[in-house]
Amino acid sequence: MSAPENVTPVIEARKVTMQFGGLKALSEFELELKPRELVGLIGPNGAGKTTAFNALTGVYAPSSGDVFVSGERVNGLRPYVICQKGIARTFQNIRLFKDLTAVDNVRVACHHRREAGFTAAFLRSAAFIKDEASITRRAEEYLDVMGLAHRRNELARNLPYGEQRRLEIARALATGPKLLCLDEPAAGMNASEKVSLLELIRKIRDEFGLAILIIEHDMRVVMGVSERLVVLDHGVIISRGPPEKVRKDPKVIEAYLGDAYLAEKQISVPGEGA
Amino acid sequence: MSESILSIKDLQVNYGAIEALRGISLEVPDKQVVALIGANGAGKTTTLRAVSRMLRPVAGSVTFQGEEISRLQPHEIVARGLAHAPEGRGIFLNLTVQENLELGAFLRTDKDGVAEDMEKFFGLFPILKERLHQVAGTLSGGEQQMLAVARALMSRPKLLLLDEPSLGLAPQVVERIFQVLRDVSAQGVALLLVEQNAHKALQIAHRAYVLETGEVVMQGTGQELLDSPEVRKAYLGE
Amino acid sequence: MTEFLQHLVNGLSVGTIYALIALGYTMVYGVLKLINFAHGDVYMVGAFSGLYLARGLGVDEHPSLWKALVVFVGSMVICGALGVIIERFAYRPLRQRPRLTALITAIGVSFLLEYGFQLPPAIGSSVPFPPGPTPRFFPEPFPRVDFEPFGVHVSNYDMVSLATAVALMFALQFVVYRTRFGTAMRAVSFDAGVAGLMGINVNRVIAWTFALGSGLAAAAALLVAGSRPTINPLMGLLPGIKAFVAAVFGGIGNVPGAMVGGLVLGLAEEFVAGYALSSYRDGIAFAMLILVLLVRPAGLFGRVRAEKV
Amino acid sequence: MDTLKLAGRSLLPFLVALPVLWIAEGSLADSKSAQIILMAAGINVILAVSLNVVNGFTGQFSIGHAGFMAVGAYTAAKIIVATRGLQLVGLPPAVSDQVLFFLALLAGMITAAGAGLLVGMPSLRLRGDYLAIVTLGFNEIIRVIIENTPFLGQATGISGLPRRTTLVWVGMGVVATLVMARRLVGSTHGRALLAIREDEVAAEAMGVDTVGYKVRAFVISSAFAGLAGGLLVHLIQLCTPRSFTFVKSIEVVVMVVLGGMGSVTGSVVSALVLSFALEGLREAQQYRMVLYSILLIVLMLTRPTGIFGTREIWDMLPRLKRRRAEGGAQ
Amino acid sequence: QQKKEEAAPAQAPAATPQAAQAAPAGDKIVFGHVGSMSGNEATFGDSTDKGIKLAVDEQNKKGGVKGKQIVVKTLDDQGKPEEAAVAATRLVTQDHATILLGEVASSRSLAMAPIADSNQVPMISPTSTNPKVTKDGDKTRPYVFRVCFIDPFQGTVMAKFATENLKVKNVAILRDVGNDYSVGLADFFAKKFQELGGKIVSDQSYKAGDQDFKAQLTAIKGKNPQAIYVPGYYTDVALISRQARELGMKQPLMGGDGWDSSKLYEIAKGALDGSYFSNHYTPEDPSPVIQEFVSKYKAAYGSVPDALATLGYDAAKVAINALESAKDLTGPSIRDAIEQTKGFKGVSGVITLDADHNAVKSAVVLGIEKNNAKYAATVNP
Ligand SMILES: Nc1ncnc2c1ncn2[C@@H]1O[C@H](COP(=O)(O)OP(=O)(O)OP(=O)(O)O)[C@@H](O)[C@H]1O
Ligand SMILES: Nc1ncnc2c1ncn2[C@@H]1O[C@H](COP(=O)(O)OP(=O)(O)OP(=O)(O)O)[C@@H](O)[C@H]1O
Ligand SMILES: [Mg+2]
Ligand SMILES: [Mg+2]
Repeated sequence: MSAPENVTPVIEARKVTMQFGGLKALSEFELELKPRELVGLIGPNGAGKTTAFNALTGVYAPSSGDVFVSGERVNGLRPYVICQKGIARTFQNIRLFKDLTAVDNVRVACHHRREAGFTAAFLRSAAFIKDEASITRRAEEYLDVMGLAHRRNELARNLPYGEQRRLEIARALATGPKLLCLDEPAAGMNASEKVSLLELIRKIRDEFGLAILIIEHDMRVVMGVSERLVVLDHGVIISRGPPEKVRKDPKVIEAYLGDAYLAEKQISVPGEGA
Repeated sequence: MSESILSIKDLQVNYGAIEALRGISLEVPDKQVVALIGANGAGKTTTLRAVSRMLRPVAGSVTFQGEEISRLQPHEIVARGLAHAPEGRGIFLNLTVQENLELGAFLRTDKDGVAEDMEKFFGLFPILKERLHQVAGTLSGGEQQMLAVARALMSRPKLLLLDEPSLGLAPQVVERIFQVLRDVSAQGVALLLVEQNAHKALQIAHRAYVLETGEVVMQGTGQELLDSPEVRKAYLGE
Repeated sequence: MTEFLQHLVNGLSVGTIYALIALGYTMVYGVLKLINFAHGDVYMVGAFSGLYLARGLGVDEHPSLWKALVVFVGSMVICGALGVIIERFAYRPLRQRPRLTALITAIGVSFLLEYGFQLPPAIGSSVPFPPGPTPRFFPEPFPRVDFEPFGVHVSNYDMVSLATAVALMFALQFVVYRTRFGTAMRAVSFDAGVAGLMGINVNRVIAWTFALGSGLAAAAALLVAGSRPTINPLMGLLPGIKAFVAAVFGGIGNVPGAMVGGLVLGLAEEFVAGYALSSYRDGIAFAMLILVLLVRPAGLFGRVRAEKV
Repeated sequence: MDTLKLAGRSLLPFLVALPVLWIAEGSLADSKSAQIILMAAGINVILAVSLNVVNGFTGQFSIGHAGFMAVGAYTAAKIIVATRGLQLVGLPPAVSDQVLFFLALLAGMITAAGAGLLVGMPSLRLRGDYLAIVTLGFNEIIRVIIENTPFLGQATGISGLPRRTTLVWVGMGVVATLVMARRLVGSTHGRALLAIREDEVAAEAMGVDTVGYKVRAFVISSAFAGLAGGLLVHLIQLCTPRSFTFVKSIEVVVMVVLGGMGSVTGSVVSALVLSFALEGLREAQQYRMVLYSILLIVLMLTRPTGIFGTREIWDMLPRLKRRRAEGGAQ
Repeated sequence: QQKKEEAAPAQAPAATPQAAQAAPAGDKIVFGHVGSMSGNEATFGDSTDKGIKLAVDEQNKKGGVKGKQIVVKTLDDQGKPEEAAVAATRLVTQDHATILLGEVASSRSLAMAPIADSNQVPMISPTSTNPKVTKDGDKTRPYVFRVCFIDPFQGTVMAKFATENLKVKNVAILRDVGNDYSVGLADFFAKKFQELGGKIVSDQSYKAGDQDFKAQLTAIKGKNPQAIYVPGYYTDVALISRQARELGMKQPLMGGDGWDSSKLYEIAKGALDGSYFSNHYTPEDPSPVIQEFVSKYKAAYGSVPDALATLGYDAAKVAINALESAKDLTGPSIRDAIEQTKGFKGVSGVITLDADHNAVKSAVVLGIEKNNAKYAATVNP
């Protein structure tokens, strides 16, 4: 592992189980991310990857097991609290605030880091004005990082798909997270767009010093960017480790990659990684 | 070139002030696979939606089997043998998997044939059989995509419009989907395929078009485009 | 004991009214996710078309079964047609729009019917059209018979209404869940655009749903007006609201929910009025409904579907 | 110095509005009907804009606004009745009356806000039509309580109230409501509300306490409904449950939707248009509401997103818009 | 200290500019009618308006008042108090109405009264029976009058009748909680009835527009009263009576003038036989005023007048009478003239206005037999 052993992990999942009626979508899920780690979560469709995200971010309260954020137990807390503790995410199906502008989408996420209170907004106190200015400045920075500065005042719904994806990441970053969870960020992009997304994800990690957990089906992306992989199947972890190892794990090939995949594709990854 | 089952001429679509399609023309030869590739926002989805009349074009004509269909209602177009698996899957999340599949065969009257087809698709997508009576809303992303493709095929279309069928699918399933598409095409169904996975799409395509900001900028056989340096750079990430 | 039973019967009888109206409400809602505010007024139109037909046929003087049938079917058809017209001109143009937009045209249509029927008479003499604001007497479509088992008064109208409501509930449930049309309805309800791609004629499904829902309103109106024979242009307002409450309470869009919601509301009102304070009736009935909703936030039969993200 | 600036910023709109309103009132002194029509319309503006905070900004569906109006109205009316003949020490009678009226309105706002909190806390977990039923139910419960409470005058209500509401008072109320609404949307808190409207799950995931914010929106909105109630009853000098039925609530919903959900100026314009249209049609008697309903339908069909959609009036005027954009870029 | 500005104009009538404003412009006299022409209570506003217009037409045919023709200007208030206030203001200041007529319901009249006072335009309410309408605190409102008796009187009438004529001891009440008229009558009835030694065994409520009253009736039935007092409008009473009979209740119902409409009998279909209600007059009364009015009304509108139409007619008549005797057409003079109304022979009885501006007149009690109202008794104030 890349991070030193004694650092408190940003997130820890211990025996997290999610039960939907008779379906155990996730069972005894274990995960630990140290600061600045970049981990990939892969597995066949319906393996429980998104469910794992939901359990970590408070969308669902785990049926059993514990989730710790920076050592603090957060089971059953509302998502906004967990978010404020430093976990941010994007969604598999884009969930932007469609009728707000790009900059407002990001500003919403800066919301919980404001300083002035509720009444200040009505009085327009100096603290409030300072607050707003700093929120706006920060939001613009995030837009800039994601290459969306020129879209500042466009409604989110009018952005092309790829930019919506990036805007969602910018929004998640604006919550000031220690861990960023990306649910299939490259879906719907073509190969070239994926390459630039890859670079972007690395840049985010380096610039903001975050841990990143990424779900992705495109092996070029996920193998290229992740330091470690966790593989889920039917809600159970079937393999974990560095990409080179996981890629060759027969269980993973059988359940997920398929033989054809190996035969057909030379996995070439641009940049460092491979 | 064999006879076209679908031909689009000078199709224009606007969203309010946005010109999404600025007069594109393309042909889908009968029983062949045509791929439509392009960057995000190029207008691929819009093209498919205009063909199946989910939205109304400003100008241009769409001819299906020699008949002008751009004035028909979506259900009338379906009745003529055109199916559309829309972007975002368009699964009825409130209905069960079975009901979704039955809706795919809404206009069919041959009960036995329907049941037979259903079994056939369970062979291709076993997970659907497992989830048959589950509400589709609880399916994972990939399961929903499989359902969408299976459902579109349930109408036994002559032409199938597919909007990013491999989106969000595990590599193994992507393989399977493309295999299915090959099989389907081999059985004589024409395909108009929109894909971000350009590599795979061009491999199975007889013909392909490249769309950029609402215009066709390049066309040729699948292989021609695969070999084209511009395409390789812009869409294959090389 | 007799008094309790009598309250029970009364409560069921009132609840049946709400249920009958709520069934149509919930149907339309189920497909369009539209609070058809005008539903109560279609109910009112149902009563008036019944009145015109009954007067035209002379039901007052010479009642007979076939006349009653003509009145029933006739007003259901009239209301069905009215529903289709309303849908075509007031709701369809707004189908792609946010739900609340159509709610406003629905309110507009509701006002139009209410106040339109209140206009001074223009044509006809004995029962002119529009009927104007004065209440009118509604002739019994079939003769009333009162029973008195155990000292409890029940009329054949109550029984017919309840039986009709229950039968309709089962019939609707069957239609929605067991027929092609029902599957189509549910598909349209979820996503009309994609439903079209399945070969479903979306406009027709919606039009038929409206026709069905409005026809049901007419049937309800005749059963109610037959036993509570005063009708006026604003008669739909309160039952409309109550039926809306009943439908939501049962879980809006849910057919048995509308039925049970209606009955529960009727019984709640009855027992509050009968045993507690009748002047607090609406308040207490609402308070109870609110409490139940706080425990079951999607109504009695509605399932809170955790949104899959 | 800072507090001075702060006071300046928070009071500026009122200081500007006051002389304007005085002049307006003075110039309309001869036309009482114009005054009362304007006041009634102004009260509708307060109602529509405040309901827009819940229905438009936050995307919730409340149809019980008249209930909160009643709470504010009865509180204010009771206070005015109780302080009849009371003169605040050191103040001339006319001034004393005005101060008392102000305090009564304030008290009305506070109790209405309290009612908003009471209703909002448990019920805002409900969505869409379920919330609608609860708010409608609350409206009915308030009515029933009033009708059964002799202290509140039952069905007759409280009559013989002094006429305290003037054009200036209504005008200040409107300004206060507008300032509240504009400053709210223009703040990070307002954006939190809009985020809830757009996508509750995403808003929550982005650190917005959705329940907390919904309750806050509800409380603020209720407070201003209470203000409108207080103004109304001291305009017509009568406080009866008939002024606060669910029909009134629905009228306000109509104004909000017609103006455009979330558009403050839209609410203002539609409240004015509908109020004046109804007034203009008054002589049509029986045909009045028929024409009004046709107007509603036609307006909605021709402008399906409401008069201004979610935008504000200045977004619609291209030149103004450009200037603002330039200003914003600096 | 209190009520400075409200009372001020009344004390210095001639000096204020409003006095001049109230004078009619041109050669027409405007009667401003505020009525519920649409909405829940449209039927009441409609009847009243017809009554008023009949009286005015008659007068105009006779040449009008002081050589001027009268125009009736009706403004709709949809049955809402706040609208009534606006409508009254408009009539007074914009249309320069000489006199205000209306409203049917006290809740709206209460909203009009301050406007009449502060603008010095006399207002005559045809049917608002709440005592507060002509009162401002303990003082009588100078410009507000009515031609009907008030709740305390009517409630008393029925209480007396029940005790003395019907000899009943136990009575149940079923009132319309949302209607001040109904609540007022019920309260005053109960008070008097108990004073006379009777007992109220059950006091139930309903809401106008309800379709079903069986819950309340069943509860009442359990108490087995000798009669039921239902002071509501005919729109609801007809159904109440039917449902009472359906529950096997045979007790007589009793009510007030809100019952008076031919619709009552049309809908009740005999269910009310044996019941009694207090009213302003009896249609059997051979007095030419009444018979003439009924036939004229029928000729004009094709229907039998109800109490609201009758009182609307009387209100307009009282106004015309005052205009004729007033020394000029300014508000204060007309006000003084109205105040002098004594022994005026209206359709609804002989009207004398007392110090509180209420009509002092006798009430009749009508019994319903064979679905028809028959004179039963006269009760004097
Ligand atoms: N709310 C829910 N109710 C019932 N079942 C659910 C729910 N959410 C998820 N599931 C089930 O849990 C399983 C895991 O779903 P999940 O969305 O986590 O898959 P995934 O790994 O993200 O797949 P994909 O790669 O296709 O997105 C699926 O079989 C799904 O049907
Ligand atoms: N509902 C809409 N309203 C406004 N603009 C739209 C709408 N839908 C699409 N557009 C715009 O039309 C253009 C074409 O969009 P389209 O969805 O057809 O692209 P696409 O090629 O399918 O892209 P993707 O690969 O992202 O699916 C884009 O610029 C997009 O922003
Ligand atoms: Mg997933
Ligand atoms: Mg697309």
